[in-house]
Amino acid sequence: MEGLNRKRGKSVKEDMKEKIALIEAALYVAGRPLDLKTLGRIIGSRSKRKTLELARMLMEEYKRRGSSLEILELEDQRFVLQLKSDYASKVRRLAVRPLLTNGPLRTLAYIAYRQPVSQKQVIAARGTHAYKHVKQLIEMDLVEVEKRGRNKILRTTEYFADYFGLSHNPAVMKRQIIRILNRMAEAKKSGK
Amino acid sequence: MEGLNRKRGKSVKEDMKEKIALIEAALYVAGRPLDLKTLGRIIGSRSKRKTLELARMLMEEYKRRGSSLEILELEDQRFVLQLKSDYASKVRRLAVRPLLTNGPLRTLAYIAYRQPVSQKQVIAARGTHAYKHVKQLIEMDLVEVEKRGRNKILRTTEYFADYFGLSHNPAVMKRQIIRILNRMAEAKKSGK
Amino acid sequence: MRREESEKPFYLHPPWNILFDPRMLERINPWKINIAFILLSFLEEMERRAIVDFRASGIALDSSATVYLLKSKLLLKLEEPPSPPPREPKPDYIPPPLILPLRYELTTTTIQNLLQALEDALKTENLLKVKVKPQNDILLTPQEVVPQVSIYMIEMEELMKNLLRRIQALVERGEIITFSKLTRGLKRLERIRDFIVLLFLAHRKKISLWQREGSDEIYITLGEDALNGGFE
Repeated sequence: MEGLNRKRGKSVKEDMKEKIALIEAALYVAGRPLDLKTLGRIIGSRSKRKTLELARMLMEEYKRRGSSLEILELEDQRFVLQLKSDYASKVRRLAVRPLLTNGPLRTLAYIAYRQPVSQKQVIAARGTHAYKHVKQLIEMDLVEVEKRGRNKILRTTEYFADYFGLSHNPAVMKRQIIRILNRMAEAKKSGK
Repeated sequence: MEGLNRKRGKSVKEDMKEKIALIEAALYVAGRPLDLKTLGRIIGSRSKRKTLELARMLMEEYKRRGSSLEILELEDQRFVLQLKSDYASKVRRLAVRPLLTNGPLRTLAYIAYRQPVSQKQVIAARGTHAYKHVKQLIEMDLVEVEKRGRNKILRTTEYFADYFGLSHNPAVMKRQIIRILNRMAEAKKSGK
Repeated sequence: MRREESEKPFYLHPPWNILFDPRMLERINPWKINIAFILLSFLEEMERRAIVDFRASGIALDSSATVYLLKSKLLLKLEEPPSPPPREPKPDYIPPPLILPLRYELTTTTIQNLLQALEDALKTENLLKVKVKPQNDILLTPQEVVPQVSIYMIEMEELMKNLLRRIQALVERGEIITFSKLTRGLKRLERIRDFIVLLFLAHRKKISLWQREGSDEIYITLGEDALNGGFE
């Protein structure tokens, strides 16, 4: 009887470990935030509470390890696996997908900061080369455009929000992004 | 004195941990096998022996963790971080984005099949829009270019072979491609 | 020159000259002119030199009044409600570049996708038949471009035979044979090849080539050899 119990106990623990590994596999492959429903489907569980618990255990494990990777829980209980930003500059050039260079990233930051913002204002602030940046950002689904008469209004997309783990609520998202940008600007100032 | 030693000991250990994390970051971002030279450059070490040692330590750590990810050492002392094959089938469907869109993929296939092939011939066969494709393929490290006088000779890279699980030997790779192609043609014939 | 300058009345030198040059007065910000100092020193200088010039004093007075007038106009302006601060010149804040987090993402492209793309690429290239013997089209090395001489001649014999047959067929229909007619519908490279073959045929006296003056057209007639029994 005792032996059986021990055996059963072990198998529960292993089952849990297995499910945590599956969540890790899912996050690794997806490269984007996944919600509890999707993760639950992968581990064959309908209980959101259970899935959440396991995902959080994986997140804690990553924290303990001191890995260069991190798992984040976004505000709507979605999880994402990504490289810690401290490491980005050192390994960026190894990434295969053509990444955005500084110019388009600045234009993106400007749009995120001022959104909703007219394309005209973006060009005025960033110069005519920003036309190309805007096109590129739209192609990458980071920015979307809305036509209002003869004006083009630009804002960031939900995909963009996911990328940064931000809220889908535009007002909240804008506050979050302004906070991030201010932090980055300060880090830059104090860093030099 | 003892305190100093302990302090120094700790900092050496931390430095090592930091370098191991950097190797992990590099392998994660690259998503393909990296050689010791590349890894050495990332951790700022010219000693291949040292880099090898650290990469192997990382590999061991992954083994211990029982993660769904594994680090493999390939024959030629290249290292790769990848999903364990047991997990691949269960989470593959979460992958949604193709490596390339149709146009560039066709140009890549054509180069792989005809390589080594002059850029001129690629353009003649694929149209002038293929200039853009070739540029993208080079940026993504799928194709490399060699200048011979005024000609540009294109061939696929080792990363290309790794991505599609093909041999690094061009002649073998070509035979593999033709074999798979014939198999596909037969399957099509018998299937209809 | 120096003498001339020294002969100029003192008040035409700085700092007093400002009162005697209306154009200068227009250009200078009135607030920068210390009239009390200028007038006082002007009077002192006149006293010192013991020359009293009423005309100059009048002008100085007039100019000082103008400066006062300008100053009061500016003061009056300030009494009006202050205008809003200029909006434009303040440069727009440009935040630092937004660095995207790095995430690996498994892509969906498989070797089957690649090969399907290859089939499509070859179809559009219209070279699908090459599929069987791809090595023919691999980057041409010099050896492949210029076959060894013997192979080259065997091929040439074959080409000559074929072309001569085409010419004979046209002759039998009683047509005048021209190079453009012979090569109608052919690609440029094929036409060049046919032209070279024609030269070989002419060299062997199978055909004759001639041109009319002022025309680019090449006329072809069968040579005696060809009429008497073809190529063999």
